[in-house]
Amino acid sequence: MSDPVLQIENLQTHFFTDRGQIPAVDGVTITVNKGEVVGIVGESGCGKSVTSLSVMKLVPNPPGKIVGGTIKFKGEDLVTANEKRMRDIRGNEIAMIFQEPMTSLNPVFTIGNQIGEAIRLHTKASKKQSRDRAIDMLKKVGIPRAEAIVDEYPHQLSGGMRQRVMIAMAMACNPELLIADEPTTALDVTIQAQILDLMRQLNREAQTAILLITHDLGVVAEMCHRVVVMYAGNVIEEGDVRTILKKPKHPYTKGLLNSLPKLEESQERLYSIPGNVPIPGSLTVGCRFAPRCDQATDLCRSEMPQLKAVGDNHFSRCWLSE
Amino acid sequence: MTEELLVVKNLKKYYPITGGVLGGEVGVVKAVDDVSFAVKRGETLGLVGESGCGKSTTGRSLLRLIEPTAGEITFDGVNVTALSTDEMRKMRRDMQIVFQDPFASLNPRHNIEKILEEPLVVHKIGTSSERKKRVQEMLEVVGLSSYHARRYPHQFSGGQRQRIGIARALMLNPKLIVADEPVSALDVSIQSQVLNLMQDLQKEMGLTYLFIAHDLSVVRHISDRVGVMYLGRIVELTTSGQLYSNPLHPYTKALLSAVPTPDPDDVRERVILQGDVPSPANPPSGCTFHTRCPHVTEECRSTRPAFQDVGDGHFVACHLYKQ
Amino acid sequence: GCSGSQTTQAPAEQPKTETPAATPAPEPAKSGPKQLIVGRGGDTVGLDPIAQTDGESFKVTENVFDTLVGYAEESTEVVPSLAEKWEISPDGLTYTFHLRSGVKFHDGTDFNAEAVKWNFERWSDKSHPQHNKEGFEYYNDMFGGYKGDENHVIKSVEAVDAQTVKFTLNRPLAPFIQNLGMSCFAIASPKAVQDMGPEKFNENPVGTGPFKFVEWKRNDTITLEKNPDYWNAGFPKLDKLVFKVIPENTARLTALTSGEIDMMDGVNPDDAQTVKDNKDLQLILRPSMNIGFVGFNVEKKPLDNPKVREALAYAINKPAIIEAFFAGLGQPAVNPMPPSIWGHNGNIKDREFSIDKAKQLLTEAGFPNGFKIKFWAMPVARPYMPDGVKIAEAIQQDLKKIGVEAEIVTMEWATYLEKTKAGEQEMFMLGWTGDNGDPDNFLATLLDKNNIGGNNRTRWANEDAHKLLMAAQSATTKEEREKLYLQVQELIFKDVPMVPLAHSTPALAAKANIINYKPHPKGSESLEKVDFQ
Amino acid sequence: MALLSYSIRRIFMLIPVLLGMSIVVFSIIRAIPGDPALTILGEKASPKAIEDLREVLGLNNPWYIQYFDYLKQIITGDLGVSLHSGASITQEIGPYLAATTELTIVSMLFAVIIGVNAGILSAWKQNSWFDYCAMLIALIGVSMPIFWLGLMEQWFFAQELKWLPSVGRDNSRNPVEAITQFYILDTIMAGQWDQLWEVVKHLILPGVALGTIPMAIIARITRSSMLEVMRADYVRTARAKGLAQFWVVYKHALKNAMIPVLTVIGLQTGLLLGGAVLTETIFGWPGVGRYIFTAIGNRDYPVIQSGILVIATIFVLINLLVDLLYAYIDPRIKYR
Amino acid sequence: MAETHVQTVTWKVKDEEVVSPWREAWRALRKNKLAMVGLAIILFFVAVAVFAPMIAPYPYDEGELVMKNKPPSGEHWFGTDYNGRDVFSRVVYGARISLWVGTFSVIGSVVAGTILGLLAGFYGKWIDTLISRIFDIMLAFPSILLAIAIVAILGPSLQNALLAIAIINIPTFGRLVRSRVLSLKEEEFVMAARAIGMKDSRIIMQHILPNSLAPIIVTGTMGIATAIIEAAALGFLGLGAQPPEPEWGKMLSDSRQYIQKAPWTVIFPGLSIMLTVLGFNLIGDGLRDALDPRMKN
Ligand SMILES: Nc1ncnc2c1ncn2[C@@H]1O[C@H](COP(=O)(O)OP(=O)(O)OP(=O)(O)O)[C@@H](O)[C@H]1O
Ligand SMILES: Nc1ncnc2c1ncn2[C@@H]1O[C@H](COP(=O)(O)OP(=O)(O)OP(=O)(O)O)[C@@H](O)[C@H]1O
Ligand SMILES: [Mg+2]
Ligand SMILES: [Mg+2]
Repeated sequence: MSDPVLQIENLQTHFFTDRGQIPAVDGVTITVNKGEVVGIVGESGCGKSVTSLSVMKLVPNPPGKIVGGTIKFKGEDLVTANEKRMRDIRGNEIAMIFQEPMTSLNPVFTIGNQIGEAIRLHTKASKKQSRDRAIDMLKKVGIPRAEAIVDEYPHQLSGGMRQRVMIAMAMACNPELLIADEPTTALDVTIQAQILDLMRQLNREAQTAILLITHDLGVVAEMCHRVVVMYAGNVIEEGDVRTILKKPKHPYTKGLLNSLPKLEESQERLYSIPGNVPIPGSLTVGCRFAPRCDQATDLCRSEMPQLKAVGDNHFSRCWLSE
Repeated sequence: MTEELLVVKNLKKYYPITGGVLGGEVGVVKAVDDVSFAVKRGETLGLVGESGCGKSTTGRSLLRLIEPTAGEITFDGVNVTALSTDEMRKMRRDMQIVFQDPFASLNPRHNIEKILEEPLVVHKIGTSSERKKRVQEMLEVVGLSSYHARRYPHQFSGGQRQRIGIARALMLNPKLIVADEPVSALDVSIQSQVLNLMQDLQKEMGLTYLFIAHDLSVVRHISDRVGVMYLGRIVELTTSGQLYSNPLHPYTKALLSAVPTPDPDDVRERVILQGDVPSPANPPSGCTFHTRCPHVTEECRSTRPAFQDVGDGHFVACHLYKQ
Repeated sequence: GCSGSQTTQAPAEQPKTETPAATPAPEPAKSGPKQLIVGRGGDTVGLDPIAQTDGESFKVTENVFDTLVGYAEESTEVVPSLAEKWEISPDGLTYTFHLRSGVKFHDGTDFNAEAVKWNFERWSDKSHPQHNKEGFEYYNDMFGGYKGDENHVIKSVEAVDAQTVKFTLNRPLAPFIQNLGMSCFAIASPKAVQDMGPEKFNENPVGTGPFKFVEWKRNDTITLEKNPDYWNAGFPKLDKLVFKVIPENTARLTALTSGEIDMMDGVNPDDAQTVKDNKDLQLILRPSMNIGFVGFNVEKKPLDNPKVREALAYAINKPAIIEAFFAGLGQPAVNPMPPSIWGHNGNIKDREFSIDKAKQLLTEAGFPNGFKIKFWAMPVARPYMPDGVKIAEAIQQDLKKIGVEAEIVTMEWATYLEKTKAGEQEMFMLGWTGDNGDPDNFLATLLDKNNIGGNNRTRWANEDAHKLLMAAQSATTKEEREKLYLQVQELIFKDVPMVPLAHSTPALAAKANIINYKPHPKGSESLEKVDFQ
Repeated sequence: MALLSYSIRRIFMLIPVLLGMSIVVFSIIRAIPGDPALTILGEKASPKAIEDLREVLGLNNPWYIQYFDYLKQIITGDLGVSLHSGASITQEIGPYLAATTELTIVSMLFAVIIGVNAGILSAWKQNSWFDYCAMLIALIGVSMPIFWLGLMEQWFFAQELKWLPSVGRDNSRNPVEAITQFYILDTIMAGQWDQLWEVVKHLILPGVALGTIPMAIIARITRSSMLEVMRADYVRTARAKGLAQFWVVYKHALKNAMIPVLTVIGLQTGLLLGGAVLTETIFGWPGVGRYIFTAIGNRDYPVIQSGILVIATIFVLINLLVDLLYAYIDPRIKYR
Repeated sequence: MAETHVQTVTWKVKDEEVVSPWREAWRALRKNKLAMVGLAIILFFVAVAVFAPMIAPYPYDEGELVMKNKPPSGEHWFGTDYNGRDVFSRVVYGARISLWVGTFSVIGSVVAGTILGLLAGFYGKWIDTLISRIFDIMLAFPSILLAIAIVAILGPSLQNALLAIAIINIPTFGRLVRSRVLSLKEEEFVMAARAIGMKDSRIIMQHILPNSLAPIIVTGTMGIATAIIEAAALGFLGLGAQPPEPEWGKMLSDSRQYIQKAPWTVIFPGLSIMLTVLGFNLIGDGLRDALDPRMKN
């Protein structure tokens, strides 16, 4: 593993609510290397967003709190970094874009103002300079009429355009790491294709490492070098794209892949994983996937397996993959 | 009995846009603009398209949950558009709808029993105990347990709620079910459960589906035939096999190529469309796709292409395939 | 002041200055203009005296205007004012006034016989260009209507020469001179009225009085300044006179205590002691010329039965009420007119408060268990009734003891007056402040059958009383009249159309260093003599 | 442009409301029992005189003629003549309106400055002791009967402690030369600093009494609106940019949170204008609320009618202003 | 890759019991301490009102004038008023009036507002325009002024004050219901009800009304608080309750002239108004948090 930008180790982020302590992220370990695109996949509620927010230290507190683990950004532990240092890092060294382009931009400020703000925060740019840079960025992310758009308000743009603006804003300070939390989920496929294309291009040109969060295995296949599969707050499998999508070890990953309808061939019936995604917090002993796993043994039900190497750069959290 | 359960001819739905100094009508949103298709008994017709292209409007117009602006809808030989409100209410026994949002489509203040019993009560079917019994049966049918009957919607997961939605639609033994994106809000592992359930039910009960979705692979999986919508119009309609192997309309092609597949070895050639879907309030002239089409010609800009059969029931609306 | 038609909140009426030998003033008259700020409860309605009927207006106009004749300090005895002397013809039909010479209006025009003539013509002639479209109420009342009306008293007003005016009457009117002293019959500058028109004049008065009008901030202050050319040499003493509205009695007292104002009327009876105890203040009592009463609408059952009325009279604990609500600043009333006026029947002894007597009478009248009745209570404080509703509540408590359930009814004041006049009420509260010190002004006004539908709200139509009252009106000698009035009062006491409650003594308070303030029984007075020690 | 068209549309929309208001006011007057002519002429008037005056006042016409006459009159800016004082209401109402407006503005400034900031701080430091205290105070504030608060203030600060004057607008010993009728302005313009101080002292008690309820309401709504906005995605975006919390709160969140707050401010300002009756009665404030209330007592119909209409019109205009302000703050609105 | 230690927090899954939304709300409410304080205050005043004859040591409308304005003592806990009546007894009976006026005026406004709001929201078109305009016009008048005008028409009395307050608050509820109806009409479950062939009337009764109830209850509770203050204000201006009814606002205004000499006659009625109103506001706040999940955090 060469030149890691981000090393998350055994991260535990819990929510302290009326209903008790909810371990939304419960021992997650992820590494992102320079220039690499790492995907996190998993179903709704498995802790993807909380992991990414933890990196930015933006988990709403209360009720959320990082209760354990370390997050090393270029060797510096962010968990113990103070707020001032975090403000320097946010938007400058690590940038983030979110799932909902419709609501992620402030409706009452112009596009130029919002991008310019990010620039001014981290550089000594004047108002004029930051505006010019904002226009450059808009052009770079492929927005037509950039000079006019800077002075418009978010509601005047379509969803795809807004996501481009978000990307422009994120990339404005040349971050080393871009965290993209389901950047295309809310978009139509044709627009999704445009955005993914744009991100790929940025990754290639600026060597920006990307932590891409998604629940769409197709997007993973198209974008990522490495994939982390999460289930109920844990990493359950990790490896490079090809391995995970072609030769998954964990029954959950396998099930997930099998349950997808295929575009190119018609299937009579889809495979389906029985049961439901567990309610976060309603954790039992043993493997968290055991209740839905058709190969579960007594061991699975009584003891939590560890994430173990099952091949070259391939890790799985399953008793059966030993 | 005709082969076609549902025939839609030249369906239009325009929403007025108000505004201006006096707040009057200043234009229309052409949500559905001259759509025609037919659904055969027992088949599943899929409708795909990007957000805002008029899929839901079409689906809801069929049941006259939205009054269509123009067009004729014939269901089981009856011209639905000509029915009075009261006749229409009775008609709805045979045509039902399942909604996209499993959280919004169940009244949070009613328990499951009440929700499922309601269609029977409305149509005065059975005695109270018969109705209760039917509720229990139907719960089993959709894979829930009868002890769930007394619980409230918020006590269920999304997938379970969607099953309840389906159960409600089935209570009256309808002939047609319009499924408006029934799996879009669900997680992948749950999505396959619901899709399987719907297929099973279709087989058992001989249902006919109009299945609306924006996910091409889902539509393709469940449908016998698929219609592709763009900006209020159907641009291509054919069997699902044909659609993938031989897409004709440039939009369909682009759509297919844009769908990411979980296969790292997939080396399809990507057609990345430029720009956004235009606003239905101000649709482009001629072929509405001409602003994004890679094969655009002068004709596309001026004349609307006819929606025609190019062989074997493969319909397409594109000037490239003129006969 | 009549019993109503205006809503002025503050008490204001009669004389007796209980001036404690003023302790050294905290604020000795500063060298500089002498300014007196008078706090009061309500704002002036208008400043054209003839168009007004309310005390708050007259309090100001009396300082700006003069009348032909005036009243002596603290009494209603007629004294010269703009007219130095006058003669009455033996038949009582011709009055000749000799006017003071050298008097000028504030606008510099001369006061003379023409001016007097002009004023009377304006008032009496409905077609006069400066006659108000609503008419002049007091003129109409006092002089039998307007020119051309059947009962109109004044036949003509002639300017004999510059300083002599002759009034010729259609018929004798005993209180003619007395009436001319009323604040409303003040002489205004004809030129000013003509120039401004009645509406504007109503806000910018020009008279001959001790003070000149300066400014009026509605609902807040009216400012007057010294008239240096005032005919009464040496007066006024003050340079500036400000009337300030502070509606709430307690708040007004606070303002006085804190030095914001120098003088105020409407001291709550309860606060009188507080004022007395404050060495910086003095309590001043206005001589009483009023009556507050509980009336019975004798047309309504069961009040048509004199026994019932008498029973109710027995049941009302007058002394306790006076003690509690007049705090010593009022005397129990026996008759509908105050003892300070001639003709008052002092021989009548009041009924003692007695529940037993009341019950017995009720039983005799056929109501052993009492009855239910509506009791209309005045919604506003008037000089003769500091707090109508509270007193009504006290009476309500009294009546409960004899089984009479009184339901208190209130409504806003104007409606109250209108409806009581129309006779809608059963039992009610009201009062009267004398206008001119004549018994007729009380007895006939309140209880003569001719005034039913007017101020006789008890609707008591007693023929005997009517005859006596009419006789008294046309009798010529005071002795004769007095005899008749004494009889009327006996009749009234026997038949109980009303229970006279109290003659209240309105209390005023002032800074201890204020001298020569003599409150007048009629409720308003000129402040020309007032000065700081 | 959009803003202009939006403004014009909003102004157009006022017309039916204003017409409706004039109808309501017109009918209220006619529904109040009693004959205006009788009120004018007083108790001793003859029936003939009353009939004459009814004719003069047009009271014998059918109601719709009367209404159109009335409408014509108010459209030309003529509010009629007070029956009580005989003065033109258009002129007479000016000083009252100014007095009320000055009091309202002062109270609102007090309410807005304290309320908004307390709300923001509460939301920012949610669940801190500051939050709890501020919100408890605000809750007590909204539960406070204004007339009781006024009385208590007057009793305590004016009567017992004698710190502040309890009635009126200025010190009558040193009265303000009214030019604009706004005493603060007048004294400043005249350079009368001692008078200004007096005016301010007179404003404190009624201002606080009147401002307390709006302050509490504003604080509460600001807090809840801020809390909602602070959960919004764009606030997270702003933080993800590395913006300091202070700016996140005061720039990104506040401008969005202001929209419901503005509504409340507008609404409350209007309510203060009309609801000042109680405060004005207690503090002897020569304002328009008391003007109308006294007029009801006097059955001075034209004053009641015009007074209510003027207040309601101002109220409507304030709300219009608030709507336009929204459009200014929130670019989305004008496109609706 | 470092060995991951997994901490397992076990959270007991709540048993499969049936939790109706109302039960859920009640549970949330019960946990809200302030709301419970509010509830306690209201229950206290309700108890006082119901058992007034047993609690009050003296009749509220009888006193001895000699006992005028006596300070609080063992005999008269809150002292006596200007008529020598026991202030405590009057305050106790006053609870009846305030609660009665508050509750019934709000019930009146809610019923009228709901009917109008439903008509406007469900049928739209000119009915909506008409009703909405009427609401706009009513709301254009500051409420207290409108109430004063209405009482001026009807004549001052407690009943008329109640009516006036009910009338002025109709638009508040009408608009609320209308906006609820408008948004519920677009909800998928209403759409679903139409899809199974349900009649409008039944949709209103089964779906629209029950789902509008929560905000109506919240606003209604707060509305009671406002109505109590409004009634007291009218009483204060002499336009509400008539003597000797011991209405709190009226007691205040009747006694204000004695504020320096007998402050207790002003303090206690005022405090009672404030406490009652506070109680309703507290519970209203709590209900909003419990019933309106959007406000939860
Ligand atoms: N503010 C919060 N309070 C309490 N629990 C929270 C909060 N935010 C997140 N959680 C819990 O953490 C779990 C993980 O949430 P997270 O948002 O990371 O899921 P996700 O994987 O991003 O899902 P999605 O695909 O829906 O975005 C959630 O199921 C939720 O229960
Ligand atoms: N009530 C309405 N009034 C005005 N325009 C409407 C209304 N409902 C829908 N539209 C417009 O009609 C168009 C088609 O809407 P529709 O909901 O049918 O799209 P859809 O294909 O179902 O989209 P989605 O995938 O987002 O559900 C959209 O542009 C939408 O904005
Ligand atoms: Mg997420
Ligand atoms: Mg849709």
